[in-house]
Amino acid sequence: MSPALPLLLAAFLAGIGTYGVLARRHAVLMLIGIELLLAAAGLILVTVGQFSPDPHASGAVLTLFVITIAAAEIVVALAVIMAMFRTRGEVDLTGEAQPAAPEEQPANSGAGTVTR
Amino acid sequence: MDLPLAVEIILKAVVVLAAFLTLPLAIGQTEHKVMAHMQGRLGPMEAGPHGIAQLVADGIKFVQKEDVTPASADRWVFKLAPAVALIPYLVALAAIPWSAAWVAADVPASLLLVLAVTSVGVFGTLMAGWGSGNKYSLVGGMRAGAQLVSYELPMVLAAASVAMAAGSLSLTGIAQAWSWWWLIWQLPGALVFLVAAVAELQRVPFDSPLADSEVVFGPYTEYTGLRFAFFLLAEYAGIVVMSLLFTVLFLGGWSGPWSDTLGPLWTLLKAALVAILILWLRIAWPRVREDQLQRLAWLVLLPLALVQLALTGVGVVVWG
Amino acid sequence: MNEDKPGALQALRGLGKGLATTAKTLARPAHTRQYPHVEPDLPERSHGVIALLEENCTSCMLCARECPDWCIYIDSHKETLEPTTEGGRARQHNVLDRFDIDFSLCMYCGICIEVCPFDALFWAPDFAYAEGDIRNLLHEKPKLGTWMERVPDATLPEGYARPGAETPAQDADGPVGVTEPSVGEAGSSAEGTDAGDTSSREVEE
Amino acid sequence: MTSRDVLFAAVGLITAAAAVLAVTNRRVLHAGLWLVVSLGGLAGCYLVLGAELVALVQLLVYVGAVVVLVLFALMLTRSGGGEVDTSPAHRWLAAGVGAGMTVLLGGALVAAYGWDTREVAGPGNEHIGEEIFGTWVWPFELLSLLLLAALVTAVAVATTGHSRDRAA
Repeated sequence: MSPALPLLLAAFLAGIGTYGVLARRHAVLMLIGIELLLAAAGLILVTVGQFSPDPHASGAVLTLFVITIAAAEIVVALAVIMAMFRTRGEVDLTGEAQPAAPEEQPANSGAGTVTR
Repeated sequence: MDLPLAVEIILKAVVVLAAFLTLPLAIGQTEHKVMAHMQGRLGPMEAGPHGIAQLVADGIKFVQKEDVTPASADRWVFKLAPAVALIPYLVALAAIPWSAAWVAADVPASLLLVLAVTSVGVFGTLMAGWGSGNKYSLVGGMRAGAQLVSYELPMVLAAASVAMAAGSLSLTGIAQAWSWWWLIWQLPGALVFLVAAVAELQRVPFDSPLADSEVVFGPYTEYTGLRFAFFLLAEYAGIVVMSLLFTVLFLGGWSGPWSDTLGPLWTLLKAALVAILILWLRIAWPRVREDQLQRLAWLVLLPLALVQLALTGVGVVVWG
Repeated sequence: MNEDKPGALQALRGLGKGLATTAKTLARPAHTRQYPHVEPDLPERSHGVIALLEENCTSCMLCARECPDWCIYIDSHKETLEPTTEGGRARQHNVLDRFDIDFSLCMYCGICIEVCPFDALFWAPDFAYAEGDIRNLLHEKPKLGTWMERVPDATLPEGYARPGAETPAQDADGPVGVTEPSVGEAGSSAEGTDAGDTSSREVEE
Repeated sequence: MTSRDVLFAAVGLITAAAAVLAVTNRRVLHAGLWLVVSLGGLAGCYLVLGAELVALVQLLVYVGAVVVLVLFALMLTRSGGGEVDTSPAHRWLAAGVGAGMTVLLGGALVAAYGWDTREVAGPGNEHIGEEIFGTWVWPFELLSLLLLAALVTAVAVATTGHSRDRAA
């Protein structure tokens, strides 16, 4: 098969991911954009690894590394989001633009009891 | 057998589907009966001889019920959740071998496939918890999410230990490499896997996502009729898949006397015993509290799985 | 689980005990009785339904008045008995017209049976008298009488003979079951309590 | 066009469409669910490309654990329903940058690799395993350190706010 198809898909995913990171102001939604960017990177690595064989299997191995790093990254990012939610009661990155909804106000203590 | 590929695929799909629809019913009926007798009762007796058709009757009842979608539900998420919970187990069942020849989809890394696919089933519960628009469902869904993510780790590690011992990621290869003394060598891993499997199935004693005395019925609170039946089917199909997986990984699958001809029967027998053990736990034990549950996963099961992994590594290096 | 006070070993022992108990129960036969197929053998003094021995009732209304939810309905009228001896006085006695118990209201407290001074009400062990319509649970005196059949012998008044039995045992102070002397005595005792109040409808005034 | 091309086009289309929905959906939890579909589709793409190990790990780690965490965080912060909107101008600008990214990256990659059909010949599972624990063993070990660090960091970050709450 032609390598152009997967590469174009990867480029498209990268574009979508960029849009997601730039256009959204919800912390978790920005994370989704970043995930798509990482997915695009993984797809490029796998495609190149599958089409031009390499004795060190670098395409597949590096993709596995990317997946692992993504897991680490998302854990830290979510911890930051949780801490942010506890202190500010919202996950809007524009800050004062949107006050938290009324029912989210008492969530500070509520969320804390649920987590641990 | 030299059948055309398409015919073979269709035939296998039909067989897997039939197994998928009948085995969970058998488990459900066994649960009715075993639970009843363990509590000094008889269980269902009216539908068919000794209540053998009770679950068919239940199914007919579920079909007749109204399919209610709550007003505040997230409609599509709510409606799709049962299917998302059910289908992963169907795929997993297709990849589990009953004997060296009896496997519907013989893929090279079938262990990884089964583990990966069953981990997707979480989304059914999460979607149900969110989509119902009910606070009890939401709490239950979050409990389920936390529980499944926590127990997946020890489960995968325990499975990895067996894969390491067998030197194969294929379930067929693992079962073929099995020999009886693995029962002792892999015992900690087997225990970890069993406990984690029960937790993944959200069965007692790890049923706090569904705890009826705390959160009504957790994510399934708002479901009625056929969609609720799908969740029940998913639960029992999950028991089937986990019992078969445990059998193949830790009990040698089809190995036994005359395994050439009786292989699938041995698998079925061992899996049935494991399934009955899982049912037994539900009847005998109380529910584990949410924080105890997390503690068990991270402070007991995870170290135990790591010890098992080290043990296996040493064993493979020394005797391998 | 393992860090609780009882200690891990004890917790494990408890879990094992749970498994053992359920397994033991599994090995034993079940306690279930298949009711519609197999009749239950109830203790003979089971509180199933309230039976009426009509001959003993003097329509004194005690039961109806004591009933906490007013489910007993009694109607009666007075009749005059001609004097049995020459120059004797004519006596009056109450004749029971209606004795109904509404079992849709009855809560089976048994107070009516306790307060009945004349042994006219009994517990019978029958329980299968459900009806399709709640109004049909208002049972009248012939129906209440049929339940006398199953009233245990031990609770029956002395000298009472079941209708099926061939020879009624005529004891000295056994007035029940036989019409003539019993009516006389029952009537007199009813007058003795409060004859005017017993009948809800005054027949002769 | 081989049959593999057609298959990849189908799976890729699903992936791309789900990705678009994941970044445009106005309901945050739906966006998360579309991300699940998209990443699952990506695992399908890996399968079509013949990298089954990567596909399964993608499914197991990414879809089965990472996105579950994302959804979990959404539910925990009770922000799954509403969305935070940006202005249309902002979004058009972002779309422009995204499109530019696509064109640039796609152009460069296709120019480098071309349209001609090639044979798919990836490394087998055993080869990948040997390479991870052979050539790549040091990066692999570093990665485990990174994971440990991430774990500790996450626990530290997530619990500091909690303890302050409790003290207050």
